[in-house]
Amino acid sequence: MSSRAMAEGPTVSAEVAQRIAAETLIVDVEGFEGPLDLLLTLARSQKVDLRHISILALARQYLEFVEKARAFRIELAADYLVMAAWLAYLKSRLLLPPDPTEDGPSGEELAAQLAFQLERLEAMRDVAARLMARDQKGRDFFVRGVPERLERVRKVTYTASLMDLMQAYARIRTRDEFRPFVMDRDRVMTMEEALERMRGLIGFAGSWTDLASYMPEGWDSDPARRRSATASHFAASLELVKAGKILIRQGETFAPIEIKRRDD
Amino acid sequence: MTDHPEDDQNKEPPLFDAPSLPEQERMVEAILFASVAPVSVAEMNARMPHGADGALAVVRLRQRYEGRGVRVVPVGEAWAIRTAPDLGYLMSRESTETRKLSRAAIETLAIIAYHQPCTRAEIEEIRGVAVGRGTLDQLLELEWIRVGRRRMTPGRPVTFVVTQEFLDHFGLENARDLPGLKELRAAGLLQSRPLDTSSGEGGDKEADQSDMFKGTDAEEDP
Amino acid sequence: MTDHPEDDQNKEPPLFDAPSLPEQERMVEAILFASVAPVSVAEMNARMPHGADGALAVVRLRQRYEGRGVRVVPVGEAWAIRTAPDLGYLMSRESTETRKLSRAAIETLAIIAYHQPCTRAEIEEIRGVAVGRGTLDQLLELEWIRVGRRRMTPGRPVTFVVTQEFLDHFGLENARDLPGLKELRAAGLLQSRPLDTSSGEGGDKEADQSDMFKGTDAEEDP
Repeated sequence: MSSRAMAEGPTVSAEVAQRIAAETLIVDVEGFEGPLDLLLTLARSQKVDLRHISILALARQYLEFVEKARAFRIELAADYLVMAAWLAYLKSRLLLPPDPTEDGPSGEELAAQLAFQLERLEAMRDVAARLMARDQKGRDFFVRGVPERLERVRKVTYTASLMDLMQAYARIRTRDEFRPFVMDRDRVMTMEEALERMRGLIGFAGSWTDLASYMPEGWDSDPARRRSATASHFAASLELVKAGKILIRQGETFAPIEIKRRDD
Repeated sequence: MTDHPEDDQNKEPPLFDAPSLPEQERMVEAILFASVAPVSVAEMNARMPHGADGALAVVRLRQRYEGRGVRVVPVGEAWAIRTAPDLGYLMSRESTETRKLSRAAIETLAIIAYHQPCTRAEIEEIRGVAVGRGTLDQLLELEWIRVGRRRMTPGRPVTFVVTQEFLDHFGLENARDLPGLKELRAAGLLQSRPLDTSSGEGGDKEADQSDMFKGTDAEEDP
Repeated sequence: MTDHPEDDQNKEPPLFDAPSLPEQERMVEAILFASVAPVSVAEMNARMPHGADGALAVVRLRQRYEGRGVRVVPVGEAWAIRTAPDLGYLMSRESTETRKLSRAAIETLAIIAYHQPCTRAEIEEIRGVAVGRGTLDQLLELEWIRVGRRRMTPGRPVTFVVTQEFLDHFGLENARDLPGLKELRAAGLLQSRPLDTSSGEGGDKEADQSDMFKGTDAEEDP
């Protein structure tokens, strides 16, 4: 209610002061941080406590400012124009008798909210200045010039659970069961071994003899051992043929393979 | 006050006994002198022998340094040694050239400090203008603000809060010591709406005021 | 000059008068604290107000710090504040980190637990790879294994057995409580069986395992 009463009469001198202020403001419109900042500056020109400010007068000041800016062909950012439109609306709400059919906040409530925003902005500016005026680190007070390095000594302890232990054991034993890639030495006779044996025996083979008779003792009962020994002895025979030491023959498919010393 | 605080029968404490209090004071003194950053009581205790009480020792140490050229100051939950501000003029060669903060940055910092936790939208509402990304970046880079929890409102916006570095830089014991905070709160200026003077609910106002923006963010409270 | 350094009225000495000696001490204290390098008396005097005597002030300051957590020490021609030597240990912080035992170590430990007493060669035979000295050292250090009796075989190799500490850690009453392969398989720890046609031998293998190596080491049995 006070805002409407105050809206009626700024004194002439105050009005002149406002105009002068507004004109100087126009010059550095760039310096304003948005419409609220501009409004706060205009409000200060009313030279009253922000709590008692005339929002109606402030709206008028702002709209005049925008008009002048236009007259001076100063480009105003969109939010300044939005604020102008809103203030024009607020002005009408404040001047016209309230419309009982209309919902929402009254003109007075809107004005109070705007006054609050201005007051809050000013309060923030004020405390920001007080904050920056405090003693500051590196300017008024100082930290230790030669701090000592804090050494981090890391101690490591190890842990494992029973599950880890059992899983590890299971892993090792499982690996054992996967034997196919491991050569089982006692079931394998290499070609070198067979060759070594045959070199010693070949001197006695003056006539054709079944290769099978050259199998070492004990290697014919176990099928796996027999297969390995047969293969290695056959390969060794081929080596000896290649070296010109023996002759080799097979009567027909699956017939016994026979070897004989080569006498030159 | 003796100059030889450790000269007493407690100099050789039994095994696993906490060191004597004067000895603990010496330890805290050494720890704080050695560090640029404030040291928390928990950190002191972790570094001192078992059974030492950093919280008590540091308070005693603070008293010892009252009126001296350096001071023991609380910074949030931690403690630091800083030179007495009245001697700042002696330290001209130590002073670091601080970048001049823009008006926008200073205001944004103040708004975050007084309204924290505070979203970008709230900063913009108070200043009536968009907050440039660079402004927040600058404050984040100075480590004066950091990102706090997200607000539980649509869009889950991040909030900003001030840091220990902020408190340290401005010589504040904690965020409640901000200049004029009480007055602003009493005047209802930390709320998002003006005080409803017609409702006569004066008693509730104080409670409401401390909760600016919090109404939408109940889970922020511990 | 006054004996009460903390008296406020003395902090503002009359123009051109030298500050009081306690005040000079404060100044030197702040300068030494904040300086990144030792400060010479000449430099102190250059930085302090006219008429101050850094040489005297620093000696007084040094006395004040005697027996404290930090000391004022001469460094060549200059002065500095340093941590008291007996408190150097506060400048390091121990942190313990718990790590999982390496695969090699846990496998070695498992073999010893299941086959103890067990020589290094036997561990290597079971694991199929060489056992690093470090792995055994680590287990010895953890006190989970210890050296048992020497095996009565050529070379008299040492054996390893698990300790009470091991049993405590793994919550076992004795090593024989460890589940056998059958149980491990039942528990799904041995899922991936090879497509072995000779699975009939599986039963025998397990029986063998519990007695593995025992034959050569009868004297270990009670």
